[in-house]
Amino acid sequence: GSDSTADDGNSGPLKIRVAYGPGFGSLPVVIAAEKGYFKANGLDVTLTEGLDLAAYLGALGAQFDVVMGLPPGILQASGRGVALTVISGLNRTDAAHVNNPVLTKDATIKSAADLAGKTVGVPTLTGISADAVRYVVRQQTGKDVKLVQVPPDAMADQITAGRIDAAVSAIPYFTGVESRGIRVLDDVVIQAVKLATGNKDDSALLGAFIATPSYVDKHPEVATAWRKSLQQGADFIAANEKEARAILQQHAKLPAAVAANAPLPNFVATTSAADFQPFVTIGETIGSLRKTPDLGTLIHQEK
Amino acid sequence: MTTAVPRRQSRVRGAFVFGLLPLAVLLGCWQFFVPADSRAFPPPSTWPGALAELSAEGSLIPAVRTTLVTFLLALAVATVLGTALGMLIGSSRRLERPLTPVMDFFRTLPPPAMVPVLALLLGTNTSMAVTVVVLASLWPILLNTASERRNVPPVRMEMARSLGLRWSERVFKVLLPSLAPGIMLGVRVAVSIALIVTLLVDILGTGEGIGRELMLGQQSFKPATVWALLLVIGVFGYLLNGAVAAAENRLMRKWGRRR
Amino acid sequence: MTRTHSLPGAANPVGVAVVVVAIVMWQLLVALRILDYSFLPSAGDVGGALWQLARSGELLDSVGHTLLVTLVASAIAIVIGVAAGLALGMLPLVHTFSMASVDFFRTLPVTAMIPAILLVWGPTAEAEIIAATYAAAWQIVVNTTGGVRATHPRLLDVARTFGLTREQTVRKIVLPAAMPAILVGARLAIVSALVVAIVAEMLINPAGLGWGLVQGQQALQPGVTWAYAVTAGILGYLLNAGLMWAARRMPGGRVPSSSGTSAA
Amino acid sequence: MSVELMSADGPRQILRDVNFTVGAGEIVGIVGRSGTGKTTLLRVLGGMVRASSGLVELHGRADNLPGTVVTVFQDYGNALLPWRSVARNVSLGIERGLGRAEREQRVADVLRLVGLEGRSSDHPWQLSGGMQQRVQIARALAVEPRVLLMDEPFGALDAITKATLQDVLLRIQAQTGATTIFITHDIDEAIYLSDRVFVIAGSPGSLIVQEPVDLPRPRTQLETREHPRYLSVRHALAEALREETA
Amino acid sequence: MSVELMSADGPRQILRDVNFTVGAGEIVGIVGRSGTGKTTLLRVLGGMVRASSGLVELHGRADNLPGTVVTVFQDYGNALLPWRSVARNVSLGIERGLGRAEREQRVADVLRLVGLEGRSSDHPWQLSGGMQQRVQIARALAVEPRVLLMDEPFGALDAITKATLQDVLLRIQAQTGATTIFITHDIDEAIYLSDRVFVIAGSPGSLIVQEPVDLPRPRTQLETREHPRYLSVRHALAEALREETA
Ligand SMILES: Nc1ncnc2c1ncn2[C@@H]1O[C@H](COP(=O)(O)OP(=O)(O)OP(=O)(O)O)[C@@H](O)[C@H]1O
Ligand SMILES: Nc1ncnc2c1ncn2[C@@H]1O[C@H](COP(=O)(O)OP(=O)(O)OP(=O)(O)O)[C@@H](O)[C@H]1O
Ligand SMILES: [Mg+2]
Ligand SMILES: [Mg+2]
Repeated sequence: GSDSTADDGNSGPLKIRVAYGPGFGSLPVVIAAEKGYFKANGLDVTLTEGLDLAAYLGALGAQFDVVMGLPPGILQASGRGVALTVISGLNRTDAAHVNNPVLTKDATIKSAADLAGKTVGVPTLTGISADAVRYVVRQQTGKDVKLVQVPPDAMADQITAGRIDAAVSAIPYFTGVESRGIRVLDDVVIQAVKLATGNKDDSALLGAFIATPSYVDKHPEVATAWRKSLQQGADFIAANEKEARAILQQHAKLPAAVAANAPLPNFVATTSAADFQPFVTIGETIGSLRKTPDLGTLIHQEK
Repeated sequence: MTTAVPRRQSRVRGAFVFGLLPLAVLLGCWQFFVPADSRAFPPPSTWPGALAELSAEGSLIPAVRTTLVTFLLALAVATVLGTALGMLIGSSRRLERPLTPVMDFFRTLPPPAMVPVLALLLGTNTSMAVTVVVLASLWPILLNTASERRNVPPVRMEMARSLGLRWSERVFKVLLPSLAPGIMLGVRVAVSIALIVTLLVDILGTGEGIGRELMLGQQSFKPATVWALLLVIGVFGYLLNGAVAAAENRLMRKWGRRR
Repeated sequence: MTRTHSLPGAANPVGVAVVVVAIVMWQLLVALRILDYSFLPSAGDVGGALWQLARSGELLDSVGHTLLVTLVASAIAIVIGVAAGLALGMLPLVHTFSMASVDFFRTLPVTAMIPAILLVWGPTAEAEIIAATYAAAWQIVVNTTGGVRATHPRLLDVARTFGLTREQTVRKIVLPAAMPAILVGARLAIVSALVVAIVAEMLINPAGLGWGLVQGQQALQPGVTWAYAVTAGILGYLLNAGLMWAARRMPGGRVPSSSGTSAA
Repeated sequence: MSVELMSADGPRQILRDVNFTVGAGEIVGIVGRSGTGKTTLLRVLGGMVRASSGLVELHGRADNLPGTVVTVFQDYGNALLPWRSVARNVSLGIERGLGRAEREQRVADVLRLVGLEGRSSDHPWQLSGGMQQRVQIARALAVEPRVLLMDEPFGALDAITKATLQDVLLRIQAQTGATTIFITHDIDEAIYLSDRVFVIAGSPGSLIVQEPVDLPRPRTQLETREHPRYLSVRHALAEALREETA
Repeated sequence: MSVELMSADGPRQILRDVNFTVGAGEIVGIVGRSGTGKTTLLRVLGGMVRASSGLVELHGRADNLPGTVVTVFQDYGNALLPWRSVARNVSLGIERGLGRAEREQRVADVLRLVGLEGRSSDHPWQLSGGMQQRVQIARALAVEPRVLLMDEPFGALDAITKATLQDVLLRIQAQTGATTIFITHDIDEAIYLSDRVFVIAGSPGSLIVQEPVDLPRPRTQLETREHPRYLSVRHALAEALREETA
């Protein structure tokens, strides 16, 4: 594919179409666009923001060149034979960067394991949080948990109204819920990853970007440039948190208090097969992953 | 309109089967012209397998049951409520004018936006699901009934009053049968809306039922499952509408309205 | 007894009063903490958010986008739907060989097809229009078919005796006779188009009211979310009123107020 | 009493200062040109239209007991229920109160009276115009009303059926003593049946003549019409109707 | 020609072996008891019902040119378009071909003929029964048909309006030479208007009498009815109708 690079390479930056989900997690993308990192790295990026990541993944290679994905979804798609390559990571959760805590008012619930038999709200029925809760409960109690889809912003209300026993929240929706008498428990995804790796790992990849292998073959520079841009974005956030938060506030139209105080995830643009291994274990255990993809070829290797 | 009665009957039955011709043609073209490894449009021959897989997991039957219960309950409530309200609104300008803006407003609230609110107020249970579905599928029945009500010849109601029929008799013996064609039309439209919204509530609200399987299929990249489920839903809609259409046909024949 | 049927949409003080009462009730329920949810803001908060959005011009942009999509989709749906409904209602052969398929296709949830639509048309306004048109057209098809088939046989005798051509019969007899049913279909269709456009905006094409709703959610600003939802409702009402207004002004297409005869 | 209805250009007065009293058991025929307000008058009497001034009293009461005043409508096409068979259309007014057997008997009886005994399971749209009108008459007779209002009841019938039904009406009325008010365009019919004939004329319509018909009862189609008083009443009515036109 | 229609219990023969020829410009009145198939016959002639055996030819052709054969229906209540004003109902058949001014002129003319000149902007449900029927007649006259079929056209009208419209019909027919076939329950009307009177009788109905009425034209309400031939025709027809009952 070096000939095709020559095509576009001479005539300015490469046009790529990217789709991603909105929110705190994708801040580096916003920053990279805002600060011109994409352009500086030779990419002319058209961004599409939207909720249905699965639909975006389905349109990969047709309507989009690069899309955001969450590890369980990426593994499932790959296992189903969708040709894809992970070209970058995005954000991570760890003890210092709690992303998906369990919220509850129920005094009997002390940890995720106590959710057995309870009704638990999750942002989407197939996402990371759903898989994690189900896995933790299954591993620790052998029982099941009833999951219902609740928009994250309505979780606190649903708990208060007694409609659900607990919920798995996400940044920034658990900011300030303590004032309403809701307890914020541990991050259930970290817990699941710990269980899945026998406590070897206590941090998890939350988001990544993928492209089709043929696209990466044709434009080998894209993966590198994309990763570099995101890393620059992450670095900028680390160095200029205030400004980054201001940009986020501007972009997502957040109230000042939320933008200033909500915790930020840990942004890391690189990733490896090891990041996906816990999710393979989780997926296989709870039955959401039927065919295990080849992790060796899943991650883009720079040639 | 003369000797058509026996033919009419067979026409109805014929329509029930032959009416699937366009669908069959579409599926045939799909099977033969879309590449077998298409990611978004897997050929129909792969669908039964996907369905069998789902059924083997034991999730198909309970899902169908959940969806059916919500759907049928909601459709029944919507029919009764829509008919009653439509009758009121259609018979009185004094009621119609003040209610129209509110109704048009609520009609437009997208069900996905209603689900969280009603989940808050009612909980994520069947009654919430039924409420959402009723709120979405009520309108065709209500509007069609109201429109039909305005078209009932005044002589007919005067006749009923003149014969000394009681209020309940006037409603059940004269008014309701007069409105039946409109109600039927409304139900036919409502059936599909109710089914679609039931699936939506499966996803957003109760997290059970065919809607959930559909979304799981979609999010875990099993397009064959998705299309197979759509086929199941479509067939269900087709059977249900066939039943409504048969009832409607019988009715219209009695009315002497069918050509 | 007057049977002149003036349609809603004209100045309607009572209707407005009911809306005002509803808003006041809402405000009271929240103020008295009977409804005490952060997710359910008070009418005042929503009004404030609405005002903010209006001032910044965001509201106008969103409304403009969604309105355009809805109008285009509704117009296409009405044209296609009425034509198909006439064919299904008047031609027994067409009815026999496709009504069951119509019943099949119109039960398919658009939301499930949105990914497929995205794949073909991309995250664009066209994709939204396609989805909205798909959802809206069926309602008109079914209502038109029903209305046409319920036309009183004597009216068709009249058409025949005056030697009206097929086209004239449709235009002068069948369409006006079915008009009440078609109008109901159109009212349902416009709302469907609007709702599906909003859902498509939430899922695949970030623009318009749907995306505004999502952003409100993402931004922990229920006021904004509700401001967009309320705007959607108002838009629905106005679209309806506009439709009825247009129907009354259609050339030669006075909405029949009574299919029956004189009470005289 | 006066009546106004809405028309394209504002309210239009239909009836002006129509005042009369009908005795219990009396038969009154109303004649008058097309559009003078005869149907409207009957609608006021039947409680279907409110008079803009004045009131209607039945036995000194302003409200009707259900089933006591029954109307046979001019527009039979819309007054029958298309989804009910002939028999079930006729039984509509007597389904409450009456036992099943008695009801079926009564339906069979009135259908025989109007000559439709063989058609009880047909639907209205399978009947000829005249038959539909007869179904309507049978339905009214079935409830045995105290006051019977009829709008051109025999207009759609041939001479023989008409004569038969006229005599049926007279016989039943003599049995039940029902007060009967009917509209007709046939002066002969009006005289043959009535105790008094009213002429409505003008626009807005007013009651210009209340002609007593003091012919002996029981009446017969042949003898009554040859009675000298018959001819003089006929003359007076024809005069009144003609004058109005001139 | 014979006709069968479906009833509750299988096909029922309505008309049997009805055969006749009507000359161009002729006026034929059809009389007969209620339910003998007169309306059905007219529907066959108007092409609304297909005969189960036999055929209808117009000037030697089996298919009608549009607008040449026009029917006035018995149930005026269902035959008028409720969403159109009186004037627009009347113009229904002449909206093609005719210029706007000429059309409006013609509508005004026929409305004047039937005495409804002031009601052109009203809607059908604002009219009395007789007025609605007149609108239907005006609508048929407006197209100036070559064959005019009328089902009890003057049944809902009072004597004076009826006489007026009868003369209007005769005058127009004389001008246009339209072949006219009408159903009536009024023997006098049948004779006064027709060149021949048909009697349909029995069940299934058959054509039992075709009585020529060789009265001179133009006819007038007073003179014609005193003509000796008038009385003899009337006698013959009354006989035929009575016999059938016996
Ligand atoms: N609903 C209505 N709205 C307005 N005007 C009406 C209405 N009903 C009747 N009219 C008018 O009232 C007048 C009297 O009508 P009505 O039906 O009482 O006449 P009628 O004497 O019964 O005539 P006919 O013998 O032709 O039936 C007519 O001019 C008619 O147009
Ligand atoms: N659509 C139909 N289906 C079945 N039978 C019918 C239908 N229309 C009419 N008939 C029957 O055909 C016979 C003749 O009806 P038709 O209407 O021709 O009578 P008619 O001579 O016009 O009577 P009238 O003077 O009462 O109007 C009747 O017995 C009637 O019940
Ligand atoms: Mg009248
Ligand atoms: Mg007839």
